[in-house]
Amino acid sequence: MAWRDDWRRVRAIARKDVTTELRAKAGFNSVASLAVTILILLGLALGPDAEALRNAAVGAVWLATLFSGVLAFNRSFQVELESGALEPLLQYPGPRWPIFAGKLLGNLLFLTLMVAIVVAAGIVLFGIRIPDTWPSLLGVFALGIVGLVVLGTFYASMTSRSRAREVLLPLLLFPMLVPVLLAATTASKALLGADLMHESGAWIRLLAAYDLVFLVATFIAFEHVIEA
Amino acid sequence: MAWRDDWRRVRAIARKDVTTELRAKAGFNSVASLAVTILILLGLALGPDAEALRNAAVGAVWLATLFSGVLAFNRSFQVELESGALEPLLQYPGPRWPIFAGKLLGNLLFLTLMVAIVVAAGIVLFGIRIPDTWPSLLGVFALGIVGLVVLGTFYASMTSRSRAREVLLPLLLFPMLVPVLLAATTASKALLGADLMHESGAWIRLLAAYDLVFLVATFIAFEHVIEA
Amino acid sequence: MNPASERLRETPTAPPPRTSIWLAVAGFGAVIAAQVYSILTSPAEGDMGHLQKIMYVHVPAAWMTFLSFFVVLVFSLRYLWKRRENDDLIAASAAEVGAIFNGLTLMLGMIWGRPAWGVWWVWDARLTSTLVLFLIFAGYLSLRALVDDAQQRARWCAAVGVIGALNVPIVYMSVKWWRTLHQPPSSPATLDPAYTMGLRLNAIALLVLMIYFIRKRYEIARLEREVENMAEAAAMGGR
Amino acid sequence: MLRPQLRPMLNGELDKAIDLSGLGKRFGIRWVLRGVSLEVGRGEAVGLLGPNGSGKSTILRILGTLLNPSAGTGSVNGLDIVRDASGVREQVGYLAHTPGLYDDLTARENLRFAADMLGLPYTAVEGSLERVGLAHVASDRVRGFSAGMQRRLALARLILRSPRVLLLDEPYSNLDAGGIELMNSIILGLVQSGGAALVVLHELAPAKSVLGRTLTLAEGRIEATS
Amino acid sequence: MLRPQLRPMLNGELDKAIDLSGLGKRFGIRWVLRGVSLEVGRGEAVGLLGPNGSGKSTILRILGTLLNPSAGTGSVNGLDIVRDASGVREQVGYLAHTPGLYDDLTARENLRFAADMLGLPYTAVEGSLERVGLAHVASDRVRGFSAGMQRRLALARLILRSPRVLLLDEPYSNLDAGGIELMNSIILGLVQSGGAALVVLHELAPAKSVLGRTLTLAEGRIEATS
Ligand code: HEM
Ligand SMILES: Nc1ncnc2c1ncn2[C@@H]1O[C@H](COP(=O)(O)OP(=O)(O)OP(=O)(O)O)[C@@H](O)[C@H]1O
Ligand SMILES: Nc1ncnc2c1ncn2[C@@H]1O[C@H](COP(=O)(O)OP(=O)(O)OP(=O)(O)O)[C@@H](O)[C@H]1O
Ligand SMILES: [Mg+2]
Ligand SMILES: [Mg+2]
Repeated sequence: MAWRDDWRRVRAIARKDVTTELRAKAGFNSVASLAVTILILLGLALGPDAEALRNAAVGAVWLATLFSGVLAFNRSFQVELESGALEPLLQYPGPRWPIFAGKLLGNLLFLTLMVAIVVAAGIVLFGIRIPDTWPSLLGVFALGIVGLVVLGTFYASMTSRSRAREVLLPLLLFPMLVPVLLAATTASKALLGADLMHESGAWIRLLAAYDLVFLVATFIAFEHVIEA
Repeated sequence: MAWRDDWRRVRAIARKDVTTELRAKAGFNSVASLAVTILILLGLALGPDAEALRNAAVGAVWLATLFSGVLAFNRSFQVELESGALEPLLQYPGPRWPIFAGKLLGNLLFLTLMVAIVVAAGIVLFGIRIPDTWPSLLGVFALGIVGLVVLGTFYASMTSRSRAREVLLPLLLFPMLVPVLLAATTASKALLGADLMHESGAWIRLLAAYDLVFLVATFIAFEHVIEA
Repeated sequence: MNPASERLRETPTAPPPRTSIWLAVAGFGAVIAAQVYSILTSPAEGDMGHLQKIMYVHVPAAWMTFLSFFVVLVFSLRYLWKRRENDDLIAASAAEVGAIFNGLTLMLGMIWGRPAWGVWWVWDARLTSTLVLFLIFAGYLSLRALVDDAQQRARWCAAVGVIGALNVPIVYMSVKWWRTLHQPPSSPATLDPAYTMGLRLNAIALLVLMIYFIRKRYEIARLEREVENMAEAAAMGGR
Repeated sequence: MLRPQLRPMLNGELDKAIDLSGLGKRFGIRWVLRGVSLEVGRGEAVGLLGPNGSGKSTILRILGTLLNPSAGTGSVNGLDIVRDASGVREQVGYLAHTPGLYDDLTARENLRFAADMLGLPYTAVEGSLERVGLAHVASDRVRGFSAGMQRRLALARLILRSPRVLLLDEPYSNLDAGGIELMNSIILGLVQSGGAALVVLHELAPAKSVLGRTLTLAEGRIEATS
Repeated sequence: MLRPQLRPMLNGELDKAIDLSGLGKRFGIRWVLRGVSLEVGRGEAVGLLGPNGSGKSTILRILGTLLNPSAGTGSVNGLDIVRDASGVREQVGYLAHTPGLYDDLTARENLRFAADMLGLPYTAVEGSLERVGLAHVASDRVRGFSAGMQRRLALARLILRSPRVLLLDEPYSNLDAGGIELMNSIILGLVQSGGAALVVLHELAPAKSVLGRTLTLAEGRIEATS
């Protein structure tokens, strides 16, 4: 019963966030095309010769995801703050974790779509060719996204309340995501190089552990963080 | 006389922006350290082998500047919009160009400092060694910064008033800055390679032209853009 | 401050243009005809075989892209000068159409590139600058989508349109140098005279089509405004 | 931190809707509230006046569990505002200076969201939209709403679930005559059903008919009482 | 879309401080103002009432050159609000719902910035800080100010340079008794010196002493006049 109420809250928040993202026209489309733009900038900055680019490709894809993902996270809480809607949100009785869960869900949807687009663009622009090991590649991306979203949403819940959110969030988040970035890029490279499974296997296990740890940690920590 | 008034306005706005940046806890320090963080992320994502890194170094420096610069531009107008301070600003009698000039000046100071830090970090992290041609290298950076700030400030004056500024600004700005990025990176590379002057000379001329064109264009356009 | 502000609130009194169906017929007809002609006449090209026939859309599409963005520039300037809403609407229509041709160029180019070069994409000057151009006007369009107030949207987009257009040649030059400073660009082979005639015909056909698209889009925009003007009549009438 | 004389007396508290004793609040080193003690009984609506910056909003925010007191204690219907914060939240409805709505959602969607969070049926939504007279713009985005319309919508959200204790911060501002009447009827309805209200305001006129007594805050303490 | 009868008559207009004729404003396709015509003479303070969402603020924002009218014309001291926008800006002082201050600057810095923008000496700043009774917090950041303190500071900025025409949007909200007196004295002072004021408000009581007449807005037109 109580569980059903909480689940309803989770859905309500996720739905609200998605709705506003779609309404505010600069929602998904813009963030996605920004991601692609960043990808291209990386391509331009890393010089024209194809060899260097192919090596940089995976890193570029992840960086583009990271940089534009940050915006998405901030937006998801900005909605609350724009007209002081966070205070009423905190005024609702009942536990606070559904708020976090709802935001998490919304961002997860958002980012998964975005990554799909970025990867497609990366394949075309950097001439990546898809290896036979693509299923485990999918796994890597899934794990990477989860790690990204969990920490991103959590930190956004704090930073978005400070004025300089767009600066503060990446500042806190990026260092925390170093493991994700390293694991994701290295594993992806290994898989793209059609490498031996066990090579990327270690990285994948690392990613999984990372996700698990921080999923639990953030859910616990959120109750304290969100308090006024 | 009138000129002195306008110049006073310009100074007032620049001073206000700098003051608030220094007061706001996540002001300059954060943006600067974010720039460094991004530089490090680029280093990590572009793989461990030193050779690739040294080639990517210059590009990384400029990308870091670009990505964190965007935040600075938005902030400079965000200040106006928090608590609707833009309307009173537009209510003041007299021409509007001092507003733009003031913002420009403030951002110029801000970014110059930041680039200095980023470059220092880049030298350390990527083991760039300073060539004898460093004076013209300085020139390249100066021109690059101007181009960046002029367009950044101009677009921010619009985007910051729309919803989703943090997405819209880079979306509009980055494609426009492609020439700056290419010219700055390639020229810097050329100079670092202790290349023949005339090689980077063409790029420097391009940058200068770019800056001039858009400085004039934005000053003219601003009057139209800022109107309510 | 703003020139001719008095007209600033003026909404067009002339009835919106009726784009005749014949223009559409002419456009599509011409395209089909030109295609048929050029496909029949052009010899199978050496290393690319009949694949090369993509060119008959790809290249004219590219040209139309440039043309329509030139239209955006002209009418944006004119809006800033005269502040007539029509100019803004035309610029917007041209931008949309241009973006579509731009996308078409990219698509066809990539489809062509795969077999021709073995890759979807090379960072060649022409390709890259086309892509950047696309991004610039994608930005222009998303700005349009984002601003609610009609006059603000018009002014902002006019400014962005002009400044964006100013940038196009600079972008092209910079990307060109960027390439040539390293290795000779793997840009598409310049034309064998055998193809020029077909190319010209297709260019003309697409030109007609482009004009039709822009006019149609403009007509729709104007009709939307008409609705609002009727609402005004209703609102202000009862006095 | 608590000085002895500020400790709460926990007995015979249950007939009080709001009970603050020796409440203190500081921002930085500045003490804004210096020992505020006030009681609001069940079935009572009390006005809270005081010059600008005297700390009225701060008191409401503390009662609404949005701020923690720096000293002293308070309770709502016998629940401690610090220890049982979540319990208190069930009881109080806090109307702030700012409406706190989602601009990109319509009026209806805003209330439905509230209903979701409160576990109420959507049918309640239409009712309170009617009540505050926004039914005709129910499916317009809030972004375009005028000052008063936004206040009304915030009010509608407030009365969705019926809180036992209302904390109203200048509830009449931006409201037209009709809005004022509405507000008063809501307050009256609550007090008649044994609830309580603490109303911050500057201009007594609109609230004459509903307020039992008024307290005046000055120098961070309750000065006059009428 | 100007229809003939909506064109302004530019003769004998100079004794009018504010003159709106057939003013229309739409948001999207919704017409909020449908031909508002009103005049405020020199040395006159006029109240503007009307239900929530009737368009009062919109009128003030158009007069303050923050919005462009969709139809009709208006002038302030004979200057067209569209053609001579910058001239109008010299004349009017607009006090909005929101104070529009820089939170990270102190009260004094906020006013000094205004002085810079207006080309006034800093000495004027201290004077108006005194006047609105914020001298004692002059060097505190605005962020911590209470609702009423912020309104007072906005007021101080408004009277820095003495505008000939005041556009006040619910100027009394958040103000305590002292603040209301202050506001009234400012309006009176202006009116007596031949200036003019258009005051949007819901509750007439505080403004009784200063308003000559009041207009009532409804369905986007001026309905009653008293
Ligand atoms: C995404 C990939 C491509 C893009 C964005 C692209 C873009 C363009 C553009 C903008 C033009 C017009 C240039 C001008 O007339 O100044 C052009 C012309 C042309 N393109 Fe492409 N192109 C692409 C791929 C290709 C490929 C793969 C081929 C064939 C191998 C090709 C063959 C040509 C030819 C033959 C011309 C006419 C050249 C001339 O007029 O001198 N393009 N392309
Ligand atoms: N930016 C906007 N976009 C869309 N609609 C708007 C906008 N601003 C105002 N409106 C609409 O115009 C109408 C009048 O708004 P306005 O703020 O002038 O009302 P008001 O008379 O000031 O009401 P209140 O007394 O509540 O302040 C409202 O119905 C509002 O929905
Ligand atoms: N977040 C804060 N940081 C610092 N000081 C604050 C903060 N919030 C309030 N204050 C200070 O506390 C005092 C009381 O503020 P409060 O908003 O409670 O006053 P108020 O009685 O509501 O005044 P008003 O009638 O103008 O709303 C003010 O002097 C204000 O400067
Ligand atoms: Mg208050
Ligand atoms: Mg209003």
